[in-house]
Amino acid sequence: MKERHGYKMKLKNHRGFILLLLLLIIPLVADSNYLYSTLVIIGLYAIIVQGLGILMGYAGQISFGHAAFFGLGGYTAAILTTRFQWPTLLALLASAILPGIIAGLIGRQTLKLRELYLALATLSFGILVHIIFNEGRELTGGPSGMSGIPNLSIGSFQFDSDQKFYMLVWLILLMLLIGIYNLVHSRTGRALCSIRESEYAAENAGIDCARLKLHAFIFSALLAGLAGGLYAFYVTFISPSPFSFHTSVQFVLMAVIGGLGTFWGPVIGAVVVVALNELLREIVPLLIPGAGGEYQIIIYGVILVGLMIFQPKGLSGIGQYFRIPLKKQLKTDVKIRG
Amino acid sequence: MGEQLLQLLFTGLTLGSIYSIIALTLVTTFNVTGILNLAQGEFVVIGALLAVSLQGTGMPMIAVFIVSVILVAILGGLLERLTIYRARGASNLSMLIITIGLSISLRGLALLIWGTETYSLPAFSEGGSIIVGGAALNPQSIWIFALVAVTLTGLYGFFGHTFWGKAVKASVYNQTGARLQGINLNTISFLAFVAAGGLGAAAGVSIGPITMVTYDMGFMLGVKGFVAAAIGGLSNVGGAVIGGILLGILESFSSGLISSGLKDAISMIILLGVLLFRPEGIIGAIRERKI
Amino acid sequence: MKKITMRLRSKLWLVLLLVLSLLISACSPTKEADVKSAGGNEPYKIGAVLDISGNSSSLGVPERDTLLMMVEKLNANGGVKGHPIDLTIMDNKSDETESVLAVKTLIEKGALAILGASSSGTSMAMIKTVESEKVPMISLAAASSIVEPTSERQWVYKTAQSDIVMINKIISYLKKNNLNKIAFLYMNNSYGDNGKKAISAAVKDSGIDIVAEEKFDANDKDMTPQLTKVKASGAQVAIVWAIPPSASILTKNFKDIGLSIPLIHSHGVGNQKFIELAQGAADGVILPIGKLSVTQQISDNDSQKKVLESYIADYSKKYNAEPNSFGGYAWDAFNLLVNALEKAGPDRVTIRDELEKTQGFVGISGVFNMTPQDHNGLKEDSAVLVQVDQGKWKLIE
Amino acid sequence: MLLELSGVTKHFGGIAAVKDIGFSVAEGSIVALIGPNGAGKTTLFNIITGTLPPEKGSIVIKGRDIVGLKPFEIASAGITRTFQNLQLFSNMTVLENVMAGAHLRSKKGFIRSFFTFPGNCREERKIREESLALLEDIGLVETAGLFASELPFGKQRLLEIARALASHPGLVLLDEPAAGLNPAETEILTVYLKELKTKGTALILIEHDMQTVMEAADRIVVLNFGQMIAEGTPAEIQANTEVIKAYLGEDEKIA
Repeated sequence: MKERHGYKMKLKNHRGFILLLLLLIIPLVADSNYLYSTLVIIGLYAIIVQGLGILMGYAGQISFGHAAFFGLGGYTAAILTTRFQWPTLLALLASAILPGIIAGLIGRQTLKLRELYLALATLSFGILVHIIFNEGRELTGGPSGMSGIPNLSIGSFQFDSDQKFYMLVWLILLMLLIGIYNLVHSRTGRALCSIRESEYAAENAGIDCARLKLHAFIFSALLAGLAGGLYAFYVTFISPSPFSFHTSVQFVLMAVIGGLGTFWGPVIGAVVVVALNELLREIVPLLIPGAGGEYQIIIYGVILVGLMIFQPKGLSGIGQYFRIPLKKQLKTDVKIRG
Repeated sequence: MGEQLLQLLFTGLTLGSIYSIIALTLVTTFNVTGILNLAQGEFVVIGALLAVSLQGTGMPMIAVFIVSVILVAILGGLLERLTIYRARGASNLSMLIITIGLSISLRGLALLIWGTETYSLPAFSEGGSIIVGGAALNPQSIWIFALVAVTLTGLYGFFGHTFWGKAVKASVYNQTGARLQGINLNTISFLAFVAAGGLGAAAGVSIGPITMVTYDMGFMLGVKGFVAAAIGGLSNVGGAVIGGILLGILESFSSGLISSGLKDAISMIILLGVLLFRPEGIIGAIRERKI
Repeated sequence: MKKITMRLRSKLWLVLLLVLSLLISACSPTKEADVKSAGGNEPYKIGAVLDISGNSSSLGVPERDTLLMMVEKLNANGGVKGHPIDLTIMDNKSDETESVLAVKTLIEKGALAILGASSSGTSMAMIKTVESEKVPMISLAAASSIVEPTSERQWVYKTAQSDIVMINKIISYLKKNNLNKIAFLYMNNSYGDNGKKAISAAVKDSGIDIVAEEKFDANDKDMTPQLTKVKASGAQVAIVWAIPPSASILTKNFKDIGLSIPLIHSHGVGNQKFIELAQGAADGVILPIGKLSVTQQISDNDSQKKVLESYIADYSKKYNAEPNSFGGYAWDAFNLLVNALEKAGPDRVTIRDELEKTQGFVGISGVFNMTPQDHNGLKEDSAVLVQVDQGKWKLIE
Repeated sequence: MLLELSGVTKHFGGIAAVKDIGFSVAEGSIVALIGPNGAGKTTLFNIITGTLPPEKGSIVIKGRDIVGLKPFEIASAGITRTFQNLQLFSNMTVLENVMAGAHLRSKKGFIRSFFTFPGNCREERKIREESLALLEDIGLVETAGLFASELPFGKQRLLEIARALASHPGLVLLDEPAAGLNPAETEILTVYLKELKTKGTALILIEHDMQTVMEAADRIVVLNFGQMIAEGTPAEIQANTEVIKAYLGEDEKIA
């Protein structure tokens, strides 16, 4: 018989976390700024995709507008620190909270829509916000963007190197992962899944679907905003172009590639997409001299399509091919039967 | 002022003709297969780019048009067999992602073959713009509307008056019923993509003279078509055309009378309004009230 | 919730992450040994981050081609004092985040200096990194904010003329012809935005009024609505800050609706493509531009003439195509760097100092005279006004 | 009385789907809702659970009018249901289905779910044990770890019933619970429903299998074309001529 539920939430189920921790120490030994910054970007994306994963994979609601929240967070941090001289830490907090509030305001109406209609509505929200970034010249600096964003600092401690930033981002991500691990294995996680599976049945089981969807939406916006704030402090320059519709699509793709509704999916998605990008950038010119991004684009698209056809549950679903009955599993099995 | 408004209307119609033809192809595929093909914009671009290359060989324009339509129709069918067919039965979201993946690959392919350069295509008819009441109308937009009209008539004729058309329409509502009647849904999906490719290429060759052609313009065209289709109700071919024209006129008037920076914002707000208050689209709403 | 056994998944996870981390660390090069201590023919490593694909690819591609050509030529002639140049070019896909990652890779690889990026946004995104890592960077983009204020841009230089240089050229033309009501149309991106900022500053107290100000998107397919407003505004001249294809579409629309006022474009349309795409509508268009496009028409006494001719000859020989001003920016950046390298040797600090000391360097975009306050070093004599005449550029002053 | 309906009316496009329905359900009793297909039985369920708003009438549970409340609010007032076309959480395990059904049994909200307070774990353990017990009772405990979609049809029905019971409702609406069950499963179901009754849970049951109805129900409500044509004990209904006419006219099976 197939056995599928991690029954006891004991250490053995946390193996992924321990592994992650170990892996996170390796770069500290390698001491390469390039590696750190790649990991910072992966970490930022993973934070966003974690939130999006809760919204899409668990609650089953698609969003093509998360680059907007990412950007709102970035601009909040940039504007508050450069124009209003807020302390950076406070600005970072605001960069998470403001997108959350905006998500709360638009979510109630928008989340009544389903599937393609929701996709369209979030898409148009994303485009609207992008226009605001471009047009709000007084505040946002328009298409030329804003520079001179200070380094993030806590007291007198400055996050001024790639290494420090890497540790900060992954510490946040790690805490987030633990929180989300708890969330998805809780009453709320089950309720979210049940919305995805059947909203009718969920409602009739006493689950306030509208409210819970809204919570998931706000949560994902908070995370995107937080990542945006961190991005602004990391690059110290911000312009509208990284927050366009294409970025929203990219986030959805990361979530899907990693595997929707799986715990590790978002992190895997972010790692794979960014690493693939970097790898292709290194490898393709070796094979085809002088080649630019065009081959990367094709390869990326082909991988995406292939994955959707042959592995629709995303990369983290590949585990099922390796599933072999282990003694421990059988034991758990017996326990359930008994 | 009157002259200015007329000019804005003409420009709106030109833009509207472009959006209509793309929305029309999107909706046709959506109606038949239930898939929203986000690679539709890429079919348009590849059609136009092929035409650029074919035209370079000295072929007459009419031959260019036909060959490019046929080639992209084949491409559409091929891609359907390679991807959509293999993934049949997958969720709507997966299908959407597959079409996004297709669009990315096709864009890369176009970049590889045609590079980043911008190309132009000759207009179908010689001579500059037509001046009516002091305002200029681009004659190419008349050609595009002619294409829209022909396509629309063809679609209505096919779905309304032929056995196969009715069967296809029925199969969308009732898949089991269709299978019982001996209709092969896989064939229908294949044909829908062949049609999407062909129509996309036709659209590309006709709008090229106005828009110019770059490898990366497909996505934005696709999104505009998507918006136009949604304004029209997403599953209504007539609605798609009206949605497209409306979107074009809206953009033209808002940039001419309000602010050119906010024109997209205004169409997005209208779209949100339609989605939230009339999700069946403006046309759907009107028709419903009649009953 | 598909809880495929966590235990098993974590095994796969292990494999996957290990492979990935190995690949990443394999790609991220270990720090280079100190180049100075190496033998006589040790190559000098330099890096370039260019917008080869994506939105600004029309800039990045000729820049890449020019750089490849220059390196080949230089190394064939013995390199810099016997040291060959080892140039690594990375594509940032016109994306700011990718730009940051690319520049970090190059610095890791031990690049002595960075060339690029091609556009303003992608260049701006790299500044923090080069400033904190103390690596000289020569941007190929125009925005003056890339090198200003120089107190915060110690390590950043640029070769493209600032917009203000071009704008001043236009303003003096307007004054000469007594045109003082202008309509300004610009592309809604950082290129257009910088042009808008520059002209707003320049027309202050000059007696010139901007009577209409309109913008359009890079993706827009028809600019007639904006031009209709211009027509109604009573402007005596229209100035456009955009690049093709939208600049070409605008020019076509301009002619279609029968506007008869002079049309002035920016240097962003300074390539044959613009004329070709405008399909005849470009005739009469006036624009400020670097001298490259009108090399044959400039006086033989012009100090740049020889340089321009040799660039055109080299480029057309290798690529069978005319070079454009973007390639010119790359030519300038590369040679400025080589110039500094010859004096400084492989040391980032000295290279930076030598760049700042550059005087009378004759390049494609003009004659560079850098100072601690000016990291561009180009003046108005670097640009000329040209007019399109039967599909060709014609010098008009 | 646990539930009292009066004057409940709903039209679809001018046709009365249910009209002027009024009956009541006592605590711990079983009421069967019978009638030919299209008589409005499922519509009535949808109205009671708040999925469809009634045009007229009142629905009172434990003295509280629930008309206009949202389905989840009605669930927390103590009414849950099963669906004629199953609405299981297919990609969740059997156990998770039941635990999701027990949503109302615990309180932890979105934010608290991020942390593992001892209270949270205790709550979670309690829910899991209760759910396993429920599965044990209904004979599904051995399949607790399977995805709901992997169960055979009959067991899926039983699972839906278990899920509906997991929140310890005062009233459960069962839409054709025996459809698709084999005789053995039907037997388990009948016994189980009777047992529920002794525990004080009231049931409204839509069922075509007259034998089950007559055996299990305390009272029977008969609907035809949206109208309530009879109400009474099984014996009274069996003797009611109008009911027999309605059924014979429809050529329906009657036990």
